[in-house]
Amino acid sequence: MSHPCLLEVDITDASYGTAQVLRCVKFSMTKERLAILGRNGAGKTTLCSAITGLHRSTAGVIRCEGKNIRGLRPRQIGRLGVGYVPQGRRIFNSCTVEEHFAMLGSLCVPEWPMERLFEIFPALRARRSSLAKNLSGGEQQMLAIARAVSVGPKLLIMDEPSEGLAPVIIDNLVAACNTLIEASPMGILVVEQNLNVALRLSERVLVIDRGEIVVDLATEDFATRFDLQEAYLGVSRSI
Amino acid sequence: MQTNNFKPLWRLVTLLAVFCLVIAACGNDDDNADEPPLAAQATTAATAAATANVPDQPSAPSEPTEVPSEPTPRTQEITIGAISTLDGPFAGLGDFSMHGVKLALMEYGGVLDGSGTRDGVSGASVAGVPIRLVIEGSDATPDVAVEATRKMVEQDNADIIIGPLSGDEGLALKDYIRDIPAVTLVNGTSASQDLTLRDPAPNVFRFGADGAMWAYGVGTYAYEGLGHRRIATIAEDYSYPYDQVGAVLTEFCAAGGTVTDRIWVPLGTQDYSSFIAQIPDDVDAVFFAMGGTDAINFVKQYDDFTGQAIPLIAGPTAVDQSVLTELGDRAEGMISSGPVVDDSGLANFNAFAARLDEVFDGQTPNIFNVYYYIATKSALAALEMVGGDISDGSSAFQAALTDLRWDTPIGPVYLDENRQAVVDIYLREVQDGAQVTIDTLPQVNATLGFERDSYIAKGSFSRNNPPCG
Amino acid sequence: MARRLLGVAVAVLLAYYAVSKSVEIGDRSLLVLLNGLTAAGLYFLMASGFTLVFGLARVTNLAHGGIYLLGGYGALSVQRTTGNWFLAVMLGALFAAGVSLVLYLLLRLLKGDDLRETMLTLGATIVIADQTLATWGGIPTDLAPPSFLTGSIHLPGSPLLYPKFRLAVVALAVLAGLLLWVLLYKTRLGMLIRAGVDDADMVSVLGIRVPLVLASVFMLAGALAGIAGAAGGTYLSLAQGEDNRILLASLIVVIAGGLGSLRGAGAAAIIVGLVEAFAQTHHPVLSVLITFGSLIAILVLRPQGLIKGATHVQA
Amino acid sequence: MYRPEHAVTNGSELRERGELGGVFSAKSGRLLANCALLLVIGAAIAATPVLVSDFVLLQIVIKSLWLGIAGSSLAFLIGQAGLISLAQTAVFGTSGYLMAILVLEHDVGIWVAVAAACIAGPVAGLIIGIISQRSSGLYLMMLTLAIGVFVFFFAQQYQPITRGHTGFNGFDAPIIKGVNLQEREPLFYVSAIAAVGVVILLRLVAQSPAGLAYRGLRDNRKRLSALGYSTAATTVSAFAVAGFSAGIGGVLAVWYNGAISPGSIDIARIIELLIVVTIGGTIRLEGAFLGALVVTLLRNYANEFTNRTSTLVGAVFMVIVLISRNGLLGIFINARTKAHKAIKLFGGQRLKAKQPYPQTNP
Repeated sequence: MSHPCLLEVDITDASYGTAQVLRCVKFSMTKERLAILGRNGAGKTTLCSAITGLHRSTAGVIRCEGKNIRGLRPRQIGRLGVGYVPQGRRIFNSCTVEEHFAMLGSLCVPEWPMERLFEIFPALRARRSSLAKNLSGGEQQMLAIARAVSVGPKLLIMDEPSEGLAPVIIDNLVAACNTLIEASPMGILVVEQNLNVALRLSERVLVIDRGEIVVDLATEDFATRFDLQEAYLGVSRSI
Repeated sequence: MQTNNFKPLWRLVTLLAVFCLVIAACGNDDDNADEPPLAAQATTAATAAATANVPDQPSAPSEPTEVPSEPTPRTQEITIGAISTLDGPFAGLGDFSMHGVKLALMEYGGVLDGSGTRDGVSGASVAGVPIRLVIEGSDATPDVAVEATRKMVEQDNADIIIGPLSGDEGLALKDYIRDIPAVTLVNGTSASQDLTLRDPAPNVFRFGADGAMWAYGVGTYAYEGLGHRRIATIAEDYSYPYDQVGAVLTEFCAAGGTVTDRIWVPLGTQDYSSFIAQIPDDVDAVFFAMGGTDAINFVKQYDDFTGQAIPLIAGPTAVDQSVLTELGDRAEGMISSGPVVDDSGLANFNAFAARLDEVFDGQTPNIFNVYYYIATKSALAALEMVGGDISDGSSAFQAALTDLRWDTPIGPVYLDENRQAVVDIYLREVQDGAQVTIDTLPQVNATLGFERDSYIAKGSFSRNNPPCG
Repeated sequence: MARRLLGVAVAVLLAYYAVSKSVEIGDRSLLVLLNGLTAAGLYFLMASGFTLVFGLARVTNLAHGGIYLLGGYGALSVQRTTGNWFLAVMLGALFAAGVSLVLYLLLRLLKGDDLRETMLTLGATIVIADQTLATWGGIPTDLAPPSFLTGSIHLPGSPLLYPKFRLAVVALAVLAGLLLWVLLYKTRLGMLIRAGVDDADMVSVLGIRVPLVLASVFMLAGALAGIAGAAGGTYLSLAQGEDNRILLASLIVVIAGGLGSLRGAGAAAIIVGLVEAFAQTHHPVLSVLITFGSLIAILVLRPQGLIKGATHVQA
Repeated sequence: MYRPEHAVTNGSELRERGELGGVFSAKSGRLLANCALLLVIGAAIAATPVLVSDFVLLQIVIKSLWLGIAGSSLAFLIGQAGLISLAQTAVFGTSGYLMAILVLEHDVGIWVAVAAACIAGPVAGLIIGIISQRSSGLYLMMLTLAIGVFVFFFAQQYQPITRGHTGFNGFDAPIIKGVNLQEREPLFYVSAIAAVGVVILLRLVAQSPAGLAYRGLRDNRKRLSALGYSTAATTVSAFAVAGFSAGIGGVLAVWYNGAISPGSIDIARIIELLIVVTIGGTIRLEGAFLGALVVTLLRNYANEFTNRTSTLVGAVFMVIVLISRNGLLGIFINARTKAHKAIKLFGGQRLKAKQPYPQTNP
């Protein structure tokens, strides 16, 4: 039933006005855990927006389970099973935690009821009737992930989940994500600047630089390729 | 397609201009010759195709419209331009006024072109000269009124302008029309005193009353007939209500009454409640003057807030027949003075009412249709007197207008030295939704019976003028 | 700190001024208060819809005044045929909602270009105003209130009268406010609306049909404006030019309250209504200047309005 | 925030390219082209009174010119600085009123009054800018609307200065050395020269470093302040510059109308100015003149086809907004770009000849 290839991307161009951000981004993934690394401005967020349909002037092919989704509306892509945890969380500030799930109505899948998500992210349960804008950064990130998972995606795209979080919180978050992934068979696409987080969440690593994919390696191989890390991410090995 | 053409066109024009420059530079002897002829020469010299681009062949469409003082082609047709407020807050009144214009023309053989307000009348003629009607609308602002009139005068060659509707439009048109002596303005319902009272223009005629004249008699009646001693006034804050309040207070105070408060409501107010709250309890009556259309708001709210515990005396247009139906019972018993009553019994009035009802499907007489009718009819009658000949720059026609006396549907009328009508004004009361005569005040003039010089010397009515009590 | 002190000082002075002026006119100050609240009620009906549409769709709907007029005139036509005020208001609101929906469908063609959307609503205002003139004529007219709201009651402890219908307008506004609160905070649609105001893109990524939410908000705003039109057409009147007046008034309220904020709209409606009534009573000739002047003052001091909207309105 | 599409279509990019290249010949070519263009405009101006009837000259051409001048101030604010201001009629009215008051109430010499009015424009712009420096986008639009309406009500209510609803009538345009500006041709020449002057001036400003800051304001406020510019000061100065042309428009309007009243600056005029600019397109200043011409033509001639002029105007306006991002000018430029592409497809040769775009780039 399900297509062997969860996501195939072959983007030849994505631009804002006259500024071309993505040039040649080609990769595919199955139900695996893939991380995409890149510097600031490398085109990571644009790539996420292009896949989820939020960025509309994109040329090329994007397939989800063999079906071309380029040009579809974000809503249609969402319903085809692409979940999105955006950069900066973008939770609904004026809604409570519970309302984030209640508003989805029948879109919530039975295997991910709110209570089950609360088991994975217990911090949210304690704050279930707080307004989202009053949550801490880590809690907000959890909420963003839980929100995306609650509609039962086949592919979960996470854009910089660790951004702006303290290391302890990041550890918690990574642990929770791993629990989540073990509990459910879905593909994960993590887009990160933080090498450490990417390595801990992924099986395979791509590096994007100036709008092009420049590295495609298994995570354990990439973890030891300090030259590549230095060249494309500018990270010192002390991390 | 057009863009393909455009580029070369621009280029050609540029080329031409450069060419002109070169020629001008070469042949620069002594006189700096005008550029257009040179351009034209260059055009013919340079290329045949270029002529298409610079259409300045001197003969082509450059015939400027004549300033209508030229006596040449006017005998064939006389054009009447009617202007009223067809847009904006007074748009409904504009419809009424056009009814009046068209009725008058129909008496001279005209036939309606259609039922719309802007549909004209064709086939009318005076002394064998066909009359053409053009209609323009304004939105009650002077700027637009002048533009609309200018279009009728210059583009449509209008000889006679009927209108406008509101006071400040009238003042602006007076300034405009004064410079074109061959064109005659016969005022519609513009009620500003200074259209004729101060600095009159020789080609502006008013066969109706001004705002102060409309309110004549009511001040005296309030003091003597009704026994009021103290009144308050509430009115909209611009010149037309100033005139009405001024006229009423001039009489009322002369008779010995006092005014406690003069409440001026900014134009554009719809909720009068806070203004009504300022009316003191201890006055005998309240005089209210609303320019055109806000009477309904005021009367209804006054009714709601006070149950009309203190009686209202109305300004002329506030309880005009045009809004009387909408006012309904609330206007019952209200005293006012004004130009139009429904029971005057004048044969002309009844005939006018009957025709209005027949032609415009149930319409009844009101200030606007009556006044525009009178203005148009006056113009046509004067035209008839000069045999439809205005080829002398309208001077005979304007003389005939000045001397015109006739029995209008609302009584006899003639003009004073400023070409302002002396008219009958009615003291009236609303009964069963109609204006019923209490008294007829004959021959009211522009100075309300006062001596002219001293009346003018008192200055225009304003928020505080006349002083009183 | 100094600024706050200054603010307090100004507020105290203003309050002293208002109180002393009110003492001067005695029991009529209650009248002024009620007049202000009535105006506030009408403004709130207009402003709440306006602000919701702005918050969610980021459209400055300049046709809101036109829709008010259409709602009122629609109700008038219904009342003239059926004689029933309530039916008239309901159908008038429905009509206004329908027009609002059509407007939304037109706006969709522009795909979220702020300025062009605003311009389109501006064009719509012109067309609507002219069409009401063509259909209902230019002579002002009004609806008759239902019989049990006709007439006036005595204000407690004073000989002054107050029209029943005006009190009903205040009640109507309160009711509308309550219903809006229930809708926004107790229903799924309300959650979606709030979420959409926060971040419409994220709502659509979750698989929700945002256009449906938008359409319902447009219809809701249209219906509120239609009800306001019917109410205003009953205690004030329906005439050419009313659309611009009411639009300006509700714009003041919406801006002063903070675009996109329902609570702000409520608070600002009361403030604007009271300031207006007070200014009209004590400084009639300059009252409009005072109303607009205080709006400008508010915006200079707090560019985001009294209550910062739920959204990032900088854009 | 509203961002007009200044993509490849508008020539600004080409201009920048030219500047970057810094080729002397390109610059001198531009200079020549500019002179040529000015000459053409001069010729067109000289020829217009001969070509059109007196009526059209006054009521269409001159009206469009002053309306366009006033509109160009708004086009400048929107197109260059991304500031949507509805207070330009307030500036316009301030200048017009000031001139009328000085001449008719205080017997000040006409030229002193004109000078005062011309100064009043930027000053009024400055004040509006200071009031609204902290706002942007739709908020700015609302705030400036409040200011515009405030000034209208001030004119209507504050009688000691403004004579209330009636305003000032009977203003006579000045006479220079026997040339009476009340007459059409002189008034036309003055208006046309003023229009050209205003456009050149605004363009010079737009191409100066200040213009760069304005575009920064339009495109990216944050980056502008990161570059060390003050957004507030930039906003204020943009308003002041725009105030200059709005003020000139006000002066000419009073000469044209011979009068000024609250009706000249009421909400209908505020809307009309916005319509003018939107119909024309803010992508270039000249759009305002195009828009003014279209609106003036519609207002004068539409009633020959329909009883419902306003509906027609509104509908035309809506259609233009719907089909084009940049008004009529946008439609035109789009069509031209498409035509170019088509030409490119069929033969690159012809396109090459057109490369320097001298005419579109003065």
